[in-house]
Amino acid sequence: FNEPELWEKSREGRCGISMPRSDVPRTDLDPALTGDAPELPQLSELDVVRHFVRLSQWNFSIDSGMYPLGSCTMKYNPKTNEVQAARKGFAAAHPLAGDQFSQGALKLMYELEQLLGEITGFPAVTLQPAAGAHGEFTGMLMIHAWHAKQGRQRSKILVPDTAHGTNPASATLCGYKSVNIKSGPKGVLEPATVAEAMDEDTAGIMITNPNTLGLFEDNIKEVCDIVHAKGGLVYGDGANMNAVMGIIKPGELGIDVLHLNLHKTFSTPHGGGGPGSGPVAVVKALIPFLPVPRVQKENDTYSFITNCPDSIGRMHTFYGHFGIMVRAFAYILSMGGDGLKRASQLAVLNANYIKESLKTTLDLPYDRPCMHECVFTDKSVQEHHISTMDMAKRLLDYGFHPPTVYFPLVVDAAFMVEPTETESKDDIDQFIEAVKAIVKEAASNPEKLKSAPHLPKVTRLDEVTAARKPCLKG
Amino acid sequence: FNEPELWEKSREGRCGISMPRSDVPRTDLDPALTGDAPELPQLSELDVVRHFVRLSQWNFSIDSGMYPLGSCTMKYNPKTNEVQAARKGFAAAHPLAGDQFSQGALKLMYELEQLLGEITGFPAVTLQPAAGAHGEFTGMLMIHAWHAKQGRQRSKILVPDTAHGTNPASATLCGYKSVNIKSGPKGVLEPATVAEAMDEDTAGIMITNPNTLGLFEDNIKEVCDIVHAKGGLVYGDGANMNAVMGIIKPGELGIDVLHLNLHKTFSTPHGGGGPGSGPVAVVKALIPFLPVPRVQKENDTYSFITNCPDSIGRMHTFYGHFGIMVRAFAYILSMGGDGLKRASQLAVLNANYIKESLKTTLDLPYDRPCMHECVFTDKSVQEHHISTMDMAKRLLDYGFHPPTVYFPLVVDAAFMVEPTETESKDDIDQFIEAVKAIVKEAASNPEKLKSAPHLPKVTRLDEVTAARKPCLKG
Amino acid sequence: MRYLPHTRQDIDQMLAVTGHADLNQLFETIPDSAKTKTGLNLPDALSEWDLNAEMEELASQNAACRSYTCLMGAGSYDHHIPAIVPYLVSRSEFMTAYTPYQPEVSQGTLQGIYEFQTMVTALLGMDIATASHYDGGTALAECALIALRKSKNANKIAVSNLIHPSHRHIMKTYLGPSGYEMVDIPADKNGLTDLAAFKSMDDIAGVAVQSPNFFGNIEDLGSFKACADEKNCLLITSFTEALAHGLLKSPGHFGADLVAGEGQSLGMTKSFGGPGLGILAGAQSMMRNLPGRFVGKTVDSKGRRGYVLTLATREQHIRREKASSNICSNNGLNAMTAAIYMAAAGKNGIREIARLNHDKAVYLKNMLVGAGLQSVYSGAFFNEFVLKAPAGFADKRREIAEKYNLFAGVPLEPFYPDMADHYLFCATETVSRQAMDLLAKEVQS
Amino acid sequence: MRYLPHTRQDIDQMLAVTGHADLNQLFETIPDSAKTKTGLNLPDALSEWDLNAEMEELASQNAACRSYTCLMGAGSYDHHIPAIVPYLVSRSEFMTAYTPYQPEVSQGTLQGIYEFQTMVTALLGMDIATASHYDGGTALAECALIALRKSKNANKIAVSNLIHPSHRHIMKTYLGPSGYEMVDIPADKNGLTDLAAFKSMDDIAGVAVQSPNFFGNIEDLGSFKACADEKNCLLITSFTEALAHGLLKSPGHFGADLVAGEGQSLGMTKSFGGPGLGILAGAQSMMRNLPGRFVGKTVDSKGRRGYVLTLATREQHIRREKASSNICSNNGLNAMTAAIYMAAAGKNGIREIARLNHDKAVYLKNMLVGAGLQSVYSGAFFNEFVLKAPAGFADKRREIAEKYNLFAGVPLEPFYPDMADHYLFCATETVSRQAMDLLAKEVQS
Repeated sequence: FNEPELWEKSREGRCGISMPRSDVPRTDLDPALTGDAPELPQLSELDVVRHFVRLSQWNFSIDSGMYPLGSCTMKYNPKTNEVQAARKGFAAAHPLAGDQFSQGALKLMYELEQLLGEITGFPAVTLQPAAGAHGEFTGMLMIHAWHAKQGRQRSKILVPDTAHGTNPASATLCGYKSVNIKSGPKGVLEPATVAEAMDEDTAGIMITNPNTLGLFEDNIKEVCDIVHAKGGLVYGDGANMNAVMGIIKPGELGIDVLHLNLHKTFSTPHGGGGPGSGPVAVVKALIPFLPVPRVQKENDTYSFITNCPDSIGRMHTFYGHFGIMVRAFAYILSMGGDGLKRASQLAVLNANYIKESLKTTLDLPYDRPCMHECVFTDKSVQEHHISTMDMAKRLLDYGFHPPTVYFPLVVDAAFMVEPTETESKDDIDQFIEAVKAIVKEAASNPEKLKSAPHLPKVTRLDEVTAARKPCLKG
Repeated sequence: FNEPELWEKSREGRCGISMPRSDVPRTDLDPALTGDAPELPQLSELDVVRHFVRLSQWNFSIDSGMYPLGSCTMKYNPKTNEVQAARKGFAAAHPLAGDQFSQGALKLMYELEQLLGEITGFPAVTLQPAAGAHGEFTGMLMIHAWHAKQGRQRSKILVPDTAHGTNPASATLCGYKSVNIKSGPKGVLEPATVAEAMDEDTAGIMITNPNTLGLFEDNIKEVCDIVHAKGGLVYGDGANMNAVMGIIKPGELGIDVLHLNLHKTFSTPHGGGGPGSGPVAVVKALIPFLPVPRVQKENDTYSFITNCPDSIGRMHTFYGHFGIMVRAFAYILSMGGDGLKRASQLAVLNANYIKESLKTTLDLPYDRPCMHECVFTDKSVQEHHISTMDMAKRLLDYGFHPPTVYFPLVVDAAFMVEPTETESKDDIDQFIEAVKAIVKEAASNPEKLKSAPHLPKVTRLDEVTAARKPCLKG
Repeated sequence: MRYLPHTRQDIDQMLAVTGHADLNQLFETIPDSAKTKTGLNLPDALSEWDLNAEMEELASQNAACRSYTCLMGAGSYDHHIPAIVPYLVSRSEFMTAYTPYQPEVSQGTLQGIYEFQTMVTALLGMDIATASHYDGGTALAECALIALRKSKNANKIAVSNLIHPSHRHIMKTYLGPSGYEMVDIPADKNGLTDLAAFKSMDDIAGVAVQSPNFFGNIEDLGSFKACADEKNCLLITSFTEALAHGLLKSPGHFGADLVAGEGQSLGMTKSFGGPGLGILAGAQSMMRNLPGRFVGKTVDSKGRRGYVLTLATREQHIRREKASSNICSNNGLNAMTAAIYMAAAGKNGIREIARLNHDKAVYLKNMLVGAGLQSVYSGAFFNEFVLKAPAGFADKRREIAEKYNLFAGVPLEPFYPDMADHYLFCATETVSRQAMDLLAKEVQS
Repeated sequence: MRYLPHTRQDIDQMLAVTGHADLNQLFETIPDSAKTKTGLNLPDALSEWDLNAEMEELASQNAACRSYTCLMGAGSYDHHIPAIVPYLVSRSEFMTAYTPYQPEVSQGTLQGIYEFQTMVTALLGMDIATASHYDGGTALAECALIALRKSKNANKIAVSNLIHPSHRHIMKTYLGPSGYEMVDIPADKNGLTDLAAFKSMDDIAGVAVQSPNFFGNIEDLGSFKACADEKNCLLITSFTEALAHGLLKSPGHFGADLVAGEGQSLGMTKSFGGPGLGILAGAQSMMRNLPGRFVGKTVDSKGRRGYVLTLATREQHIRREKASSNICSNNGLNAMTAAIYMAAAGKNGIREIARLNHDKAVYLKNMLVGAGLQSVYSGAFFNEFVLKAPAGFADKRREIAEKYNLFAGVPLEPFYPDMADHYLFCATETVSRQAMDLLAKEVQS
């Protein structure tokens, strides 16, 4: 059933909220300052409830099925985390109530910084960035400020071809020109390539490890040494941290700055596109450059400090996405160190199991043991004129969200699967069977794939017209 | 998509809950007393979440669409009521904590009794019955006890042909034989019919007013007088109270006992079949017979009293469905007297609007101004061999829950519509259009109706085999 | 008012169709003499915000509004409830659905209740279970009626005096007008139902025994079954603490014919005593005698698996005065709650929680006896037990409650007048050793 | 662990397929030298119940854990949130969905965000709005970058000193490495942005003004627009209190080119400052310059209405280093929250709430001035205003907070060092007259 847009249901005079009783005199503003009331739709409370309940029913979500989105780590979002974030003492806290009246929030932030520092192997963390890309920007600003402090700014930054698009975009915001670094034939960086590109006008390198092919950058230490030798810094994109918790610590490998995604590795919900949270961890030398305010502990009392002359400044109006921090904190406490390590182990087991189970069905460009995700292509079905996109859309008919497609760019028509550790063998087996069935259909009934999906509320949408003649409001 | 039954997903060794840390020594029970662990399914937390989220998606509900179920009053269930019931002070309260530590709960119960007394026009109310039928049984037990106290028990009870099936069933539980009373040609009771049946071996009469044809029993006062004159009592079924709040008070009309359904008139959710709550209001003479414990107020302190020698006894292990009382209390406070009266007016307006709009489309056996619901039949489509059931099932394809069908029994193949006041004119217009379209289809494409529904997850189910060879567990 | 969608214009247009001048005229069929003259004298409508304030004020007058230690059971138990349980059960599609009479659009409720029935049979070792009842007491009263109706000639039911006193009271109330008789089986000195007393009874349609009984003691159901068989009467067992079945042999193991009990422990809040969950299970032979709803598995017209309400021919809306019970609305949403809880706990989880309850209760009993309270019964118990306190303990108990918000047991005297100074204690998995040690210290001081 | 579904048997079967001996061997491609030797030195895993206790303990150390009176705004506002808002937005299908890149199975999120965009344009009187940003400050910083990039030659942005200090700080941080310059426009004696000072500036790509400004005063945006037009620079307006637009003329009315602001007031909790909602709107001409996501309406292959993410060619995942912004995750769920709130409030509701905020703030100001605090500015304000207090008020303010859990304004000195003893007060619809009277009495005493 279609649900009309809100204003199609609007009728003059309805209101869906309860108006507080006024206990003070009415005082009108100067009419020259006041405009007409904004033309918001007018609905009863039940209208609003039904509208959004119906909308929700058209969404796929983790709670309705498996989301094998490579590089997105769509793991289960525990419900208890929501209970914690909703506690009145957290949810109703005003950010300017003052340290004395905010000790619980400050302590939570301080402790979360410590926990993330331990997990990543860095001595300090800022929780302020509001998302992963925001964390990247924060990290790059610190690298930029560090070089400035050394007395000589640099102009370039190395970015491997497997990087997320946010990496070069973040570098650009800091005025750095991205220099593309090709991965080697094994799908990982080769020290020689990096050595060739690295010079004293290059600020550093941005590395995702495990990389977006799901492979561990096994030359990471050499690469870091090369960059450091030329006075550069190493930025680590921690988007794929879910593969290696308790196995490696980026801070021990020569990485100088690392961002994490609490909404990936640490189980906070993605919310249909956010809010996320992108804490940044740094080595000792970069601590003075962290954004303000920072949280400090003295004699079991916590406070904000802003007196940091080398700080890059401020990245958020207050302290970042505190509500997301609460959820991640609850998750880490629920898992403990052993639990986090086991999560990584099982995430990697799930991905390898899929890789092995599908490598004779789909083309696997890099047949090496993978980490938490594996990347296939559409080569094996191209003869039937079937593309990765067709397979992805057909998966919807089998009840699965498609994997990440056409990324990473270094692989043609990539089909990038990250199951995460919260999917059971049974559900993964069903996914494998679905992919196999689809590849069979590619030969036997290619039209069925090209016109897929058939079951969702709508079929493929006309995205070209949407972009050419944008209709952005009703 | 089908969701397997829980045990089909079970795997040995999984557990979906968190085990409390033990801080005391393990002490085994005598092995002779302990059995094997019950064979419950073994699932992860995500398995459980997905299973029940998917199940829920196959349900129709008020929050997804209109529920014009006659006699069921499926009005909007306000979300704030849920917030109130979930308050720790209510939800965590132990029933035996003692009056001193339960003043909030006691006060709420006391005040809710007062509010319901005012709405119905009775001096006393018990909140103990757990559902409407349970309230009927409670009321009939009181009538039974009253007659016993008068020194002479009676054996029969008058029940109009429009009554809910629970009425005769409740009477039977008290040992009364139901005597069926036919309604008159106008669809309401005629005093003469009652006078003829009423005698001194008859305990009284059970009246639903407005009755299940949606008509007001306009001879109610005469009927009560007749019954009282012969020493009988009048039981009022308040299931249809939503039509007349602020318009009539049953206690002023001669009714002696009345039950209410908090899950109908007072907006508490139906929950897929309960829990409900069925308070019973009584006239002064019946107060001594109310079940124990009762709530008493003295000097602004509330307490339970049990010292009531004439009481029928106890109907619930504790005090009834307190959580449902909280919701109803919140609803009444949110509406106020004017709001409740307006709710009744609009409920009646909605029903009359449907009646007038559809009376040329469907057969309307009693064309009189109705109250909150109206009853049609399938006479106008019988020529196409289409039944009320076919129309009901076809409505599902139009996104509406069917009305109540084949009840009341006094009308052949009844199609009984109660829109309630929380449905807007727009939604009602859509319902009317859907019924009209279906009646057209009855002529143009009767097969489409007979095989309906087509859109839900399953088509018509084989209820005959289900009953003949019952499979009640997996 | 935000719940009422009618605009002025809507009302005018609709009145034009119905042919009424105004809203009052809609009620023209009601004689003026019947209309109320007094109006509704109710408090003014509250906004959502004023309602929140008023309700929180009321809630705050219950001790439960803040963290507390609950060492009381007696039919209402303090257990941990996983966050997923209220989250899932409060989904609109479960909460605001009607009774699943239209199975095509109610498969969610129906499959869930079918799974509930199945898990209840696993928990109790019985053949079949209904879709729920109001509470343990009313379910038990229905069992008594079943036994009495099924019996060819006996018209008495033997009821253990150690069944929850409220449950016995409900049975008495339900049986009141029926002419059937309830005979008490007294307790023996071990706090168990006196089997010998039962043996001496005649003309019995059924015998009802609770295990663990109201004093927390575990009854010897096997002996009652043997004795009931001799008398050709039905064995009805009952329970108030569903989690006990995670550890104890099931009633089905002992051959119970009917089982009634309270399922509140399976994921429901105490909520001042209700709504809880009436559980009703039986042997296969009882199928057509059990009251209330059943969900059954079947197929649709295309052969796909589906679920329906079934065996409705027993029910009041079909049978009317010939129905065996008048139950209509049951506690369906709470059955769904229990289904979610049982699915989450699973076989091993429920076992482990049950063991933990027992461990805590043993610890508490040892501590309190060490602190000077007197053990009354020496037999096996699950998570409740009776202790005798010195005179004057009532005051101390109240002081402890006021000072620590710790509720030390339920006094038994109101239920058993000859048991002054006896208290029924309960310890569940929620109680910390620290709290129990604190109580012991306070008791001793 | 209940989040990890793998049984021992699952693991063995899967390892057999992958050809690894055990879980550790899965990491064979990682050089031993890279593996950590220290393990994870973290606290032991907590059960759900211990977690609840620990988190409640932390939450209870914030004053907000109990009922309090919040007379603070300054970018975070205490407003009533209808129960339906958290109820709806916490539905699994909204909360646990990914970014709607697969539109066929994301129509719920997409239509909701499309409606959000539409309602934002209605609220602000602008042509288009994005699908959300992190917060008001980062959205404003993006606006500054847009203006600077669009400008052919100017490389300075003029920023009112009465924009939220944190927002100005963020702008400064964002512009840091860019070589662009930020020029402050000072405040005049009326607590408004000094138009004359702006008039004298040259080489300006855009001018940013907040209204109501940080002191609560309503700016004359029309004059800034006229002046900006003369300089051929863009007018950027910002806000921290979205509800002000229920009452005031919209930025669109004054011809703003870009509008950035904080939407927390539209149904979100304060949550210690985040996550809130960055709102970003613009004139049609800005469409291809705005950063982040847009939802657009289109049709599917069968001609049915549907919604998609569109104009992605501006975004980082397509444009990489040429993207105008690096934003990826935004605050989508909070945009949905705002959509639900705005739909529920509607045209008349938002107007009335806005008026009530103004009424309460006027009352509070009158009471506090009557109690001896000093009015600093005399112009129109919405729900915030500045008062000067006698020296020593800081102590009294803290005592009132400790005694009544009442927070009387935000001290301005940390933000404006020359404004010692100045406080920014806020009153919203949540504050009762009683609380305001109490504060006045305490201030006077």
